[in-house]
Amino acid sequence: MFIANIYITLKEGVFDPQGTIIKHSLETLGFKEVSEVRMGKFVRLRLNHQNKEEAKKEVEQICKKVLTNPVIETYRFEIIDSLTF
Amino acid sequence: MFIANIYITLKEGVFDPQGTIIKHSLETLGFKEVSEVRMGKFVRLRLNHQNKEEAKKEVEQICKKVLTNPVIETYRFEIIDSLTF
Amino acid sequence: MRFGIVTFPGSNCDYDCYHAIRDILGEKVDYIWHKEISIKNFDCVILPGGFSYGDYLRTGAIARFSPIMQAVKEYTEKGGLVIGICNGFQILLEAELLPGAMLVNKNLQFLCQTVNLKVENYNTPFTLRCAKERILRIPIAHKEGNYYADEGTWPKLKENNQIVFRYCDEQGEISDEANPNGSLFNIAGICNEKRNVLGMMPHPERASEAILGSEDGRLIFESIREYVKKL
Amino acid sequence: MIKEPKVTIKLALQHGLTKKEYQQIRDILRRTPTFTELGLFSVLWSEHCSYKNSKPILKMFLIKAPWVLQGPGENAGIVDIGDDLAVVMKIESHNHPSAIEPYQGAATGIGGILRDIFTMGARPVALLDPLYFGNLQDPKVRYLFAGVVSGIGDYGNCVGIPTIGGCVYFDSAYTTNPLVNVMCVGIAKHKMITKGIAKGKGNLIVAFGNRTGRDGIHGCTFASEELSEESEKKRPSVQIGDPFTKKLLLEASLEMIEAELVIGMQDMGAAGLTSSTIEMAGRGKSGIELNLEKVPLREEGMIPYEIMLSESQERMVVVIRPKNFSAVKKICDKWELNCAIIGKVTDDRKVKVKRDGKVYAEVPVKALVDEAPVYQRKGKEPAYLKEIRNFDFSSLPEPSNYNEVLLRLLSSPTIANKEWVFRQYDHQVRTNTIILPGSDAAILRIRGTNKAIALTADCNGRYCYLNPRKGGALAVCEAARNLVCSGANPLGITDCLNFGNPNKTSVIWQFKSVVEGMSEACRALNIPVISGNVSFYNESQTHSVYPTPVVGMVGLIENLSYVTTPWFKDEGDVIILIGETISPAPSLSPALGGSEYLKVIHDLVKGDAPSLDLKLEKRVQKTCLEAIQKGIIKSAHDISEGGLACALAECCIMNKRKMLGANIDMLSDDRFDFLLFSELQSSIILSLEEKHLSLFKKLTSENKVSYKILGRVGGERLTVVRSEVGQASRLSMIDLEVKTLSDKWRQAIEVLLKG
Ligand SMILES: Nc1ncnc2c1ncn2[C@@H]1O[C@H](COP(=O)(O)OP(=O)(O)O)[C@@H](O)[C@H]1O
Ligand SMILES: [Mg+2]
Repeated sequence: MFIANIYITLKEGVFDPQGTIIKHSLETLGFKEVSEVRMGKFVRLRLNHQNKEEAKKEVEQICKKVLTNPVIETYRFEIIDSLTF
Repeated sequence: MFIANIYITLKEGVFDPQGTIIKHSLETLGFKEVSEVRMGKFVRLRLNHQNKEEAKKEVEQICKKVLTNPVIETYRFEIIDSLTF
Repeated sequence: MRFGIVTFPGSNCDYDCYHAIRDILGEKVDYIWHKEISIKNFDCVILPGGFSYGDYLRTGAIARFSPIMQAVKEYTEKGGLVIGICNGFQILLEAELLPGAMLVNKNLQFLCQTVNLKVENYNTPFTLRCAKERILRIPIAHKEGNYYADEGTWPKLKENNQIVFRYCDEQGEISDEANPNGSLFNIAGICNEKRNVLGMMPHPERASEAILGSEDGRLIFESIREYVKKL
Repeated sequence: MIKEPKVTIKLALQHGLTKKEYQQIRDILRRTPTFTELGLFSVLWSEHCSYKNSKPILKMFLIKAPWVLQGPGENAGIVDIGDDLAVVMKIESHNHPSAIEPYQGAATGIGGILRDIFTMGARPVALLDPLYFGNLQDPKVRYLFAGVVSGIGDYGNCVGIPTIGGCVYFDSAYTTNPLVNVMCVGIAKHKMITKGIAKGKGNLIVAFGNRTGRDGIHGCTFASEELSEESEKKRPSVQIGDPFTKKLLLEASLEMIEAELVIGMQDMGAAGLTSSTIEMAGRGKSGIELNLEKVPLREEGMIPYEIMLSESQERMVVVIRPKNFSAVKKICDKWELNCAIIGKVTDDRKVKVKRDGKVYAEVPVKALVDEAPVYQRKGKEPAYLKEIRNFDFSSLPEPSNYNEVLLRLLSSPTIANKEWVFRQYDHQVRTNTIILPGSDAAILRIRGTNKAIALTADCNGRYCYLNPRKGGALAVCEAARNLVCSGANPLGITDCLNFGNPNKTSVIWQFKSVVEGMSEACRALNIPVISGNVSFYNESQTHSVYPTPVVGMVGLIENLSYVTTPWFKDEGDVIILIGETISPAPSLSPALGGSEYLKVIHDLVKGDAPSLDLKLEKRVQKTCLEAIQKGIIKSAHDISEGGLACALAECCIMNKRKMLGANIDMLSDDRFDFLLFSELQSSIILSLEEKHLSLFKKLTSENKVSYKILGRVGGERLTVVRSEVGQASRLSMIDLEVKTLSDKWRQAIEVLLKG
């Protein structure tokens, strides 16, 4: 049993409306040291695989095919050997 | 200069409708080994701080006050010494 | 002629399109359930607005895997007319039947309001009845209508005249103020190179009767009809 | 699996039951209840489910009329609108969840109210959202306001039901305890109308929709407690909205009803499986037996107590004949929903909860639903009233610049245009909305007929604070007036009574007085209450909200040609005020108490609520509607917050695409500010063509309603000049470009939100 932690972010160069607005509100709230904010997604999968390599391959597929849109997003992930989700 | 990577997830025990629907579609698409999906947010901050401890304190504040609602969400973050965002 | 309207789980405007076509345009129309695997005897297929699969992952991201989408793809390859409205547009982007992607509106808010549209290409099956220089008033209702295309893509859109509608002001001027959602070049609708697939964020079915405040949207359905009848 | 604790008096108290109530339970059962039974009693006897503090008082309402098909007591009320169609409606509060998680709290509120409508066989066609917040200067309030609005929008938009109306008030009384009420309206064919009833021995109880988890256990007892810091720490009492599953549930439910598979249907809302099944058995005078091992679960190790009390969202219960199960299952499969037989209907009028054969609860249904305690609480007039009402208006300084006062009032967020709110709501989906938000009432056409319905929700809490009885009546009158101005004949009310802690004598007194006032107005105008909701405990450590009885109302427009809007239409039209005559000496009968003028310009909440004569109100509404039906009225707008001046300004600027000025001339020997800014009730501004004036005058004299010609529509400015009795000179009091008025009014909320 594995856990996959997947981090999805907007590609560099793609304008991030959410990040921009959060940055602005942080500024208004006095958090002046933040110079940039980017928003992304964090997806966690619990996998029944026995084999880590296979798990990795499948997660790669899932990211490519389903979880991200390559026009605007990139991803990275890690597979953790873990029982607790 | 530091980068903060912040991971926000729904608290354990809070039902995640988004994750549930995505799990269901993964199943339909033949990804049968995925037994649970939880959706969360991934936020990246670029910080101008000189001091890592201070950066940490500020990010803690930002998470608590702005980025999450402790009623339904939890977070964890890491501070990385980095120049590239 | 006969229109087909695809119903995905979470489609909302299928009903509105159905009404506009049957009761206002006076043409035949059927719903097509998303699990169908073929498209037969339709002159035009509509992918309606709404929130297919709740838009829980990204807009349109899950709907593109519905069985019907393979059939839609084949249908367009054979030259069939497909129009994606709002969520339908988003699905067409995700299914790569149209280039580019949608980002969240620049102010992060859902926007329900009537916009002015400039028709940039009258030479499509969807716009041939629009009078030159006439500004269309049609409502939008979306949170993710901020159209994006990368540098490898948008020059081609321009070159091929694939930009069909742009947000403008009442005088037809294209400006940042007239851009409700931050969309690239104020884009509100585009078509494919072959001109048989249109995606648009505004809802023509909401502007097809005087009682609803505008009849400009009907021009789009009437264009389709005229095009099909001439075939 | 957790071990069931031993049932003791202490545990009963922890469940919110009183000593006496616990004893009553033991007497009913003639034994100590099991843990599961204690759970059942505690939720069904809670205020939320039993209305134990409010029931005797609510009896005052008018609930009957020939067109009422279903009054209070079901999931929603129903009125007949002819053509074999009915309007189904209900309102609910989601105040407490929204206070701690504005986005999800408000979103799940919409979810809950939608279920109440479609379980009755109606297709939801509209949502409304009456909202009350503190001052927007406060960043926490801005956070709550923005979160609530986007939560309501995202949920309603996703399900595809237009949100077409509501109201928003801002006052520091609501700072820590905002009010988030949500109302849903549906349309049903008569034969589709379905009740929440379980009957017919041997029929199946089927659950469909989401699986059951440990969500919101005790959520509904939580809703009946005051907010404290403690409540934030409890197990998440707010859930994540799931509008997509709601949409599937809606379609599946209506499909089952359409296919005539359903005997009774009920949503699992507060108190989940417990209240849904037991209330159904109560209405059907039957019994039920549940087999909990059949309930689809989401979490491991759940005990019967938890399964019975879970408030997991998006679950439905339906009672069907055994032979229909396969058809029901097929519909659930189509919509990709779980579906399971979880029990059956019996005839012993008991609820029996079993799991794998073992009995966990066995209680007479009657004990749970009919024998819940009822309290006749004694109220006492609160002390603040005397002090606050005793106010001498003539001590107020008269403003030197009326233009400035008017602009400040138009930018008060309570008066300002609410487009920032409603543009975040899809108000056009289903293409029935023919008058969009931004009018006195929103209007939906009824397909297949030449009719329409008009909808509104109103309540000025400040009036109710100053004079609960009059305030209650005023809320009903204002809602009705908004409908009448739109060309509709009011048919029914759904009300949401938002109050403080009912254990306080002052709150009970306010509650009783408000209901009295509302009932008087209902009777005077003959508009029945068909459904509603009571929300107590709207207070925090420091203060309680204004008593706020929100009135949601539906009216029927018999003919599409009657549809009327508030904004001026054409140059040269005559502007008329009917109703409450503006006395040349308004300080004698001021309607200034509780006004925005007093609050915004003088920073005071004082005086009595505006005066109200129900007989006059009735005659004014009748005159207005008759004139509209005769086809002589171009625009109609009632006076509300901000008084005559603001109402006139709104008539000039509400139509963004065609703003028109007006020239007003008024006679007055008294304080002109009182005249312009008094919130006169029973007053409507009409505009019409001069040629119709004589017919109009005839109508007013037939109805014994006085009127006053105020001036004419035209130009690009709103001007108000004052003339004095016997004097030739005239003084310009207000002279502003409509563009200036419009900018202030349209931009105010956005400006405030920028902080
Ligand atoms: N929360 C809201 N949601 C949707 N529409 C709203 C909301 N608040 C106000 N509106 C709309 O704005 C318009 C003006 O509201 P309001 O000032 O309350 O009018 P009135 O004084 O006539 O009751 C109405 O059409 C109303 O439905
Ligand atoms: Mg009004």
